[in-house]
Amino acid sequence: MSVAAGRSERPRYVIYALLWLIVIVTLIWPIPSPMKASPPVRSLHNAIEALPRNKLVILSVSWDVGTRGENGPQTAALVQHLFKSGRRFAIFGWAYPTGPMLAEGIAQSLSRKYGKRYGTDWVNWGFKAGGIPTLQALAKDIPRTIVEDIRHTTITDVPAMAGVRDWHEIGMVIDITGSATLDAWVAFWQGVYGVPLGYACTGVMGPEAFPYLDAGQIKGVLNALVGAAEYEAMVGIGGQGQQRMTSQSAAHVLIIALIILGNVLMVRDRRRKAGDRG
Amino acid sequence: MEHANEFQAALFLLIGIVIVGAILMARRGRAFHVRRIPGLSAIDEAVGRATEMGRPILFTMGLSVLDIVSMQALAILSHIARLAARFGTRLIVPVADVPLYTLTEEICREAFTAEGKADAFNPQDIMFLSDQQFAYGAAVVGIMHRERVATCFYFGYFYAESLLLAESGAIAGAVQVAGTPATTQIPFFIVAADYVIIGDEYYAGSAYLSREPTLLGSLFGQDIGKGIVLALIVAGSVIAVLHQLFPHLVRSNILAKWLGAG
Amino acid sequence: MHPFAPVHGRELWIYIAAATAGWIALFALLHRLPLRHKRALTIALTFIAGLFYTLEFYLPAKSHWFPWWKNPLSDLIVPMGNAMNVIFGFTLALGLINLAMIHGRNIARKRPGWFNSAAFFAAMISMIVFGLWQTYTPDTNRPAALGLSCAQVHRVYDVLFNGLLQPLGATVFSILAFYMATAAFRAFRIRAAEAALMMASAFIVMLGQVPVGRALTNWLPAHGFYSQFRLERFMGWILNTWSMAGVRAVGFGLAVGGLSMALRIWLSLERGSFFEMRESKP
Amino acid sequence: MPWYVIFVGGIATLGTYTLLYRENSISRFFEHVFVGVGAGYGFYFYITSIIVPNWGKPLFVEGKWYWIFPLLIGGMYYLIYSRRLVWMARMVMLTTMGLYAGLAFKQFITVYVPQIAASFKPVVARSFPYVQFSNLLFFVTIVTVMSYFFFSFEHRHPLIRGSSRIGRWMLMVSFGAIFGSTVMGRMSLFIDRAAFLLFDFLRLSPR
Repeated sequence: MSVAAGRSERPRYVIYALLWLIVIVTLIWPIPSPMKASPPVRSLHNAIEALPRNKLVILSVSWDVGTRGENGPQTAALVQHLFKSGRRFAIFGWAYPTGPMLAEGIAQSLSRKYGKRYGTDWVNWGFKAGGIPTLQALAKDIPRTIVEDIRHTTITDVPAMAGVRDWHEIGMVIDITGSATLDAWVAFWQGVYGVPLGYACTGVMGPEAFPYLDAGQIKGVLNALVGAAEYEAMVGIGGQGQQRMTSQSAAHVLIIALIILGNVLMVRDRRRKAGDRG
Repeated sequence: MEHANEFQAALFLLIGIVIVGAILMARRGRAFHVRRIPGLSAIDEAVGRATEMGRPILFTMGLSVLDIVSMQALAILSHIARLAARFGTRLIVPVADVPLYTLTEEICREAFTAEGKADAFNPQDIMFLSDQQFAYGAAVVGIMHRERVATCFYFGYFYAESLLLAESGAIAGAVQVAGTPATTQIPFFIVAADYVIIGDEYYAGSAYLSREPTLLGSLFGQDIGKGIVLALIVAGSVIAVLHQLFPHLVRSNILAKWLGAG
Repeated sequence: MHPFAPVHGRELWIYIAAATAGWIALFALLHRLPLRHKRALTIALTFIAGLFYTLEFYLPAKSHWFPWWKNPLSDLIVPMGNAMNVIFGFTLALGLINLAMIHGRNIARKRPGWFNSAAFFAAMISMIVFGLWQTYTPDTNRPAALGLSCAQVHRVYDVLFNGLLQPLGATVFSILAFYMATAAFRAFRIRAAEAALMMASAFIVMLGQVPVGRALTNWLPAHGFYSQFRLERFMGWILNTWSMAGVRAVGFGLAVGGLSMALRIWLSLERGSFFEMRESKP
Repeated sequence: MPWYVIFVGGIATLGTYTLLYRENSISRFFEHVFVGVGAGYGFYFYITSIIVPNWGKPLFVEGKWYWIFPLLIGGMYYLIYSRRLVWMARMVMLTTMGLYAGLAFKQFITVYVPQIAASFKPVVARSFPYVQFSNLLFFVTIVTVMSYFFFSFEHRHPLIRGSSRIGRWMLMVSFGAIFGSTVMGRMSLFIDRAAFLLFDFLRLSPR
């Protein structure tokens, strides 16, 4: 057994090294390639542009450190669009306690570029447990459900929250997520009150979003890092998404090549065995 | 739509009554049929292969915790454990959740006892490894190589560890049978395993093997429920065609309106 | 006086103590009931709990025929949500206890790798201590305690959150990319026509997403009939039409399955030792 | 980010990546540290973000004494560790599951009924042949895939046998899309870490 295991270890290291190599090379020497936004990305962008300016946008940050590579650039792109177009937003988490903190870091570092201030231009509601019952309560009474913001200010004293009572003052909810949170927003916000819903998800969940898009339950989809890159292009800003597209391309090509190579070798082995027998 | 309209409430009531009715009928002794599921017949074959080769069988539920999905996996495990006991083949079950682990051991012990092989049961072969995804994955991979397993079964709810496990099993040359309701992990099982039980088939499979009346009745009721949904889709599509072809006769899609759209 | 009116000072503590004592007495009484009755009580409670949201949604808000009717349950949505938020807040330490028990046992029995369990405790405790500490101290240069200034407390927390939690979590998950690469070469065998169809769809999606794939079909016109065959368009069509139909059909199956599962739980029809509250054998 | 945070982060990242060579004590150490800071963060955050504002404030500041009940109910979950009192924990858990069952009934209507209505696509229509073809394919796929998931009768009739076989084929297109999209996601996660190591830790910059 040790012989077989030893032999099978060699291609493993070669493949790992290849992946490191191509990603490093393409990160340092990227080939600029303009991204064109696909229809699901464009429709999310346009839905935000069409929002009335006096309404608040909820960024539901349902991701944690594990999916930062995908959801982080998406959050950054969306936050920049909201800053740029002068719309107030609230960061809110109900799936992972780390989410609102990570998004706060992103919003903080981008706020300087746009001259935005915490409290007037955005607010962070922090994390709430309780799942769906809490989401339902949130729709009916925001100040009583949130109580305090992340800096422990009473929520009604935060300027950005002036006049915000319940779902009527919410222009849109954008679910940025690494887990199955979409159903809850559709079932208990969009489906009940008709509050428009945007969606930014990890690649694993991307294809499962399209039945919702087709039924008009969500306005648009950002799928993984590619979605972030397309959104950056749409808003007209630079960002991590576009910087990393060359590496993404290279990695996809590598995977496809490995699958083909593996299967070619299998067919060759099979032929050789058949030849030995014959 | 803060509250359901009459048509929606009626649809919910209809499907609900059908399902509950079928469960109650099954419990009163009405026998329901479950169709042949190709992946399931492969289970016996895969156990037989391990017996022939004189090598162990590995059964994993991934990161499943104690819930309805894992309880149905245990029904399948019970079937496999009885086969293994009958043929005297070793069965290894690594688990990633403490409450699930105690129940797993109980189920295996019962299966061995039912076959009259209580003394052949080795509690050491049912083990709690870790509840951390990659620590668990790496430990199971280690077992696959060390014990030279001939057959791997994957039943339960899987996350990203499915890839790691199915790859190692394929390299070890094991026959692999997988079944999971986690849609996102099915592609990896399809390319790396020999038999895959897809989506809802998983629930049907455990009902088939456990013969539990509640599950069998529920399955029948669900079939009727799905039939109702399918009938709605066909009827709605026909009305949509009529609306397109004769817009002045069929003014709008009435069925879509009843369902609350538009 | 209204029994739910706010109370303050010593009176508040008396109320809290009385409520706690009453609660404990109630459950001490219930504990003496035979298992059969406990189970009946649970069945009733489960049913009532499920009925709450069901009736709230399926009963109309107002009635045309009965002008005095108003759905009475809708007003309870907010208190219910706030209560669940807090109840779950209290239970979330359960996972922590589980972890602490596993690692505590490792250390107590000096199992191999016990120092890793010690590292677990060190990391957990310092995160809790510095997290709470930095929350309730302003970020200034005033001295806090233990010879640390307030600003230093914030810096330590920064290292724990941004220096350890973030990179470690992100790195652990990124290892999946490597597993994917080796599995692509060693395990993904296209043995059946089914797998071939799947791979064809996968290749189109993989290429259609990235610039290099899109460049492959740049020579096709951007408008008109043939533009549909540009890789990114074709991929969009697969995702939005063909694959969407399959995903939706699976979703309908899961929806009916979920409905039946919810019904079984609500009406306590589910079988198994957990649901029947049987005592597990020692 | 300050240099010391980046330095610690870089060491932690590299330490975890030693796992790629093989299971070793360094990667195991960092894994435990990760679980530790994660659990600690959750605990501290629940206290400051939920327990203090949503429970402590109404109970102790506003004097709403009945807020003691959530603590008593939540506390009952902890009885799963007691063999004698475990029934109380199960009672609370099953009641919560009952509550969620009620929510699932609502979810069925608000999530899936609109999707049923959105599935009414005209297969024959006065529109582009391209749209018609898409609608036809959609209809065939949804009907055949659903027929594959009927279990309570044998698929003997040639119509249902053919339909369910086509359904399984159609499903492969969806699974392929999920496969491709998953590859994309996993690669992004690694690219993120590589970018951190190159640009933040080693302070290189893209050319």
